[in-house]
Amino acid sequence: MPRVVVDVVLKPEISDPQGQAVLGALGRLGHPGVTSVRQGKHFVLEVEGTPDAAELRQIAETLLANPVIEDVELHLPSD
Amino acid sequence: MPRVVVDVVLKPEISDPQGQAVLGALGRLGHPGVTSVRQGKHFVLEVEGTPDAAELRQIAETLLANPVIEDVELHLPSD
Amino acid sequence: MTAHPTSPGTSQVGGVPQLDTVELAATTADTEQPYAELGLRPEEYQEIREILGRRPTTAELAMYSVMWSEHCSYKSSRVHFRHFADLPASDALLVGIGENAGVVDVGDGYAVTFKVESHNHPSYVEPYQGAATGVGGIVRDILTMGARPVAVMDSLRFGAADAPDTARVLPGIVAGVGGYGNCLGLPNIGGELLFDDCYLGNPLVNALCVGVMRHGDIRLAKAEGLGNKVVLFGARTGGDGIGGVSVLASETFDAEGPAKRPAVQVGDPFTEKLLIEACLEIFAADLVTGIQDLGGAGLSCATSELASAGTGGMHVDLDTVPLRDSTLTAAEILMSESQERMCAIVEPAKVEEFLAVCRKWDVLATVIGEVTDGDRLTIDWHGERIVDVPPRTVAHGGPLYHRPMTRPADLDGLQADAPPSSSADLRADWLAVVSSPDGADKSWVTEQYDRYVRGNTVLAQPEDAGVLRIDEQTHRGIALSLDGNGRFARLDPYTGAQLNLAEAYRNVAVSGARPLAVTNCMNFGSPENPEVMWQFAEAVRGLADGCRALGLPVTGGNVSLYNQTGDTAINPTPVIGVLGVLDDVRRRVPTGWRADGETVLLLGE
Amino acid sequence: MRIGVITFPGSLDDVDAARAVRLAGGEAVALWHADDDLSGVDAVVLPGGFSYGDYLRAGAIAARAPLMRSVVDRAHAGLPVLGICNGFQVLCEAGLLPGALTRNGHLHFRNRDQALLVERADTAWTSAYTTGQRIVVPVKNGEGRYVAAPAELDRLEGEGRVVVRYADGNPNGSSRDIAGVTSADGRVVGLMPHPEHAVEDLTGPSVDGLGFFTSVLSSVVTA
Ligand SMILES: Nc1ncnc2c1ncn2[C@@H]1O[C@H](COP(=O)(O)OP(=O)(O)O)[C@@H](O)[C@H]1O
Repeated sequence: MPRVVVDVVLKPEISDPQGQAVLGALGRLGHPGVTSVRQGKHFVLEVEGTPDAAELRQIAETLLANPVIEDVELHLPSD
Repeated sequence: MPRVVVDVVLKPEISDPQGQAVLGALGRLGHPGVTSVRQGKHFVLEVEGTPDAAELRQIAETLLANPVIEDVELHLPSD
Repeated sequence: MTAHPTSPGTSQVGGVPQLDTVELAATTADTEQPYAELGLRPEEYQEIREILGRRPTTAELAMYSVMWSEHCSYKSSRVHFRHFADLPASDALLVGIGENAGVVDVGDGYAVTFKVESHNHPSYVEPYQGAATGVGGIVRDILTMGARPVAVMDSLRFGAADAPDTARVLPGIVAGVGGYGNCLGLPNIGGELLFDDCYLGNPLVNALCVGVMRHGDIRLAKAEGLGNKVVLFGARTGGDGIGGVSVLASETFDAEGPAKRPAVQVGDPFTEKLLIEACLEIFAADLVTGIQDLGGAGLSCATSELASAGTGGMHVDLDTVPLRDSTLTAAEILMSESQERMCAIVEPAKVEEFLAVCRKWDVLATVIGEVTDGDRLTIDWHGERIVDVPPRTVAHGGPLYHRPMTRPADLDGLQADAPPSSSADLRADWLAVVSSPDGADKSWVTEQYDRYVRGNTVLAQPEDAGVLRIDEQTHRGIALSLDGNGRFARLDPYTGAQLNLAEAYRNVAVSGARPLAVTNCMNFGSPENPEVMWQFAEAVRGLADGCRALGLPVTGGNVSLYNQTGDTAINPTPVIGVLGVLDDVRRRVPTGWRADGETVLLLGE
Repeated sequence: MRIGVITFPGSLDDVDAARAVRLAGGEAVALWHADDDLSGVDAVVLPGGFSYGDYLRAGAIAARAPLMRSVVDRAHAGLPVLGICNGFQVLCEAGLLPGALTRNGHLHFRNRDQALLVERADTAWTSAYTTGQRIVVPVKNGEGRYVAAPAELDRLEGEGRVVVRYADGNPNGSSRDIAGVTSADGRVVGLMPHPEHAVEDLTGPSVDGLGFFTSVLSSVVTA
């Protein structure tokens, strides 16, 4: 069954307290080489038949992400 | 600066109420073609210099994910 | 070839971008400025030019415009507050209206500060974050007074319970109130949840916080002491909530410039929890002479208010402000409403100790300026002076409107509404009342709130008032209730406000507490509509007269205007909070029957 | 009897846990996450709250705090350790207790007074109860759903490692109604419900929670 992956990330200008907390922990745990962490969501969808790109884009942009603060990256099976 | 992406997904045997809730909403909104949704986390790390694959794997597997319930996919810049 | 976008706050002189400095402003009187887009009227812009004796710089214009906005200056509502100021003095009032929150003496050397504030519009745009940052903002107001925040309450109003948009905003707002308050470790001890069509496009989110301190711990927002340092601490400054000033950007950014800044702020309750603990340690070690939180209007507000309340002037070096986004311009940094930030005035000898406390709690702290002699607020950026203003004119010199008022034309008709004429009508009315979601079980909401944290919650949901223990040895306690009824106020705002006050007062009294003081949040439509302005004035007058009759001071509050969908205003909604004290909290009285065979008495007429 | 209560950045119920220790007759000792040493305490409580905002995963970042290394070492040597709510999450993340705590099945934070059945009355923290005793204490969490692989759950139940189970309804969808578990030696206990919020008539739904804190006092004496 075709798998579609959608990554939802905070818009760059929106603050990301979760990523900040992970970055802080990495510093304390001795990984100073990591200079930035942003945390988003990762959805794996299984779709029946041939995925309809337009429909999936709409799902990603309006349901999986909050367009006020988040951006979406859609990975269709053909990608 | 090199970017490293880490996707964290629940192990298949662990139930995922968030994914279930999304799936339910998709059904109600008229997208019956989507038959399964799993929700995970998506991290974008920026790393100074050349990323050390072993160190990043360790970060991903021991901090970013909880191996008791989660699996990890690491995408190094060369991937 | 891509042109470099010109930053806002710069102007083109002979093709070379040039920072809009005080010096430049003095020699370029004719430069056109987007004051109207920033919400300033021509006469207000003219007044700024007269105050400064020149045109404002871009940064100054941004500061004045946001500080003179309705939200920050209360320019439409302020004239009506004299009703509160005219109330007889109360012995219990330690700090009255004008500071971040009023402070009340509750006995045994304890002081309590409490206030309710709205976050209506942001909660409609982004329900979770809007509600969350509403809680965060009111908690910082309480903290700023020197108190440990000890509990929150929330008063919520939505459109019809079965309307689709209610299904969008309600769960997010409830989760946001809970998510932020729970993570801060503040018990939620009560609130309201009401539904009415008039709130469909404009839900109300009013959050209350209460804090406790010893009398000697009260802090004020003022910058005193020549040479004392100005310390900014908490979160980094980003491009949050500067939607209004983005016109400054659009004016100079070309199509390839950065996107319009978001108007949405994201809350970080964890950082706020650290701020609370760091501040309380800083207060305990007596390390600050003045303190202010950064809320609406961010640094513009904090610097101008601190300087204006102090005796001297203030200088700030804007390049030292820690940024989350390095592309921010000076005006944007001054306007940013990034959450979880505070500004303190610290004696030079105590700065190191102050910074050490912040380090212990992982709170970023930076010296950004100092208290100067003279009476100017000056701000430098990239080595140039971009702001040089009398701070009082920014913080308190805003315009004062006497808006026209008229009694709503439909009021006689509404008030004349006849009683039900038949038993069938009565039956229908009765069914409507008993099946209203307003009367439904609220536990779906209240179960999402932590009521137990800190271990001092004596009464909470579903009681009529929240009751807290404030001293484990003496058993002293306080009670709070938050009530509002927009339908009464729509029918008669004067009496409606008094009914709300009376309800909150009764709820506190029946818990066994002695009512001491009042806070309020006035949620109304557009002040430019004379009928709304009349409703507002009547509600304020009604509340003040009610407080006079009950012998209570109004210690502070908040006004939220422009609550409307299109031209249709919400019902006028005064939300009233009453605080009471229990000398022995073990003698509180819960609601409801407790045991078989008890006698039922009806009091009153 | 000195019982340490660890404060992490974002701990909230540390004041409550310390109060419960005092009401039980112990001395509460405040411990700070960034220190290395346990100040010679006789037992440790990891309190509830949102350490590091519960960002990443509840308890994940706190489990890597410097003081946790000492807690893990001493726990292996028999030091009684109690993790309440966020503290339980920290203990699972630190590997002292099996399983993991995940987002509640209904996806909401839920706070209510919860009935529990005590299944093990012989751990360091539950000896004041009797096996099968029913108690009521508050529960309040957003990520309290206990999960583990089915085989692991079978093993835990087989070894009698379930200390308390939800009764009259499961508040978060935890596997097999598990509310709390113990280490093999019965010295480390973690549970999602909050016994420290049920220690006074004035503020709690009951005083049923006090037993956790009186238990450890006697277990330390007899140890
Ligand atoms: N938004 C809310 N936040 C916190 N508590 C609430 C909220 N809404 C209602 N409550 C609480 O739920 C209980 C029942 O509310 P309500 O039905 O309005 O009571 P009443 O009709 O007695 O005024 C009260 O204790 C009230 O404080």
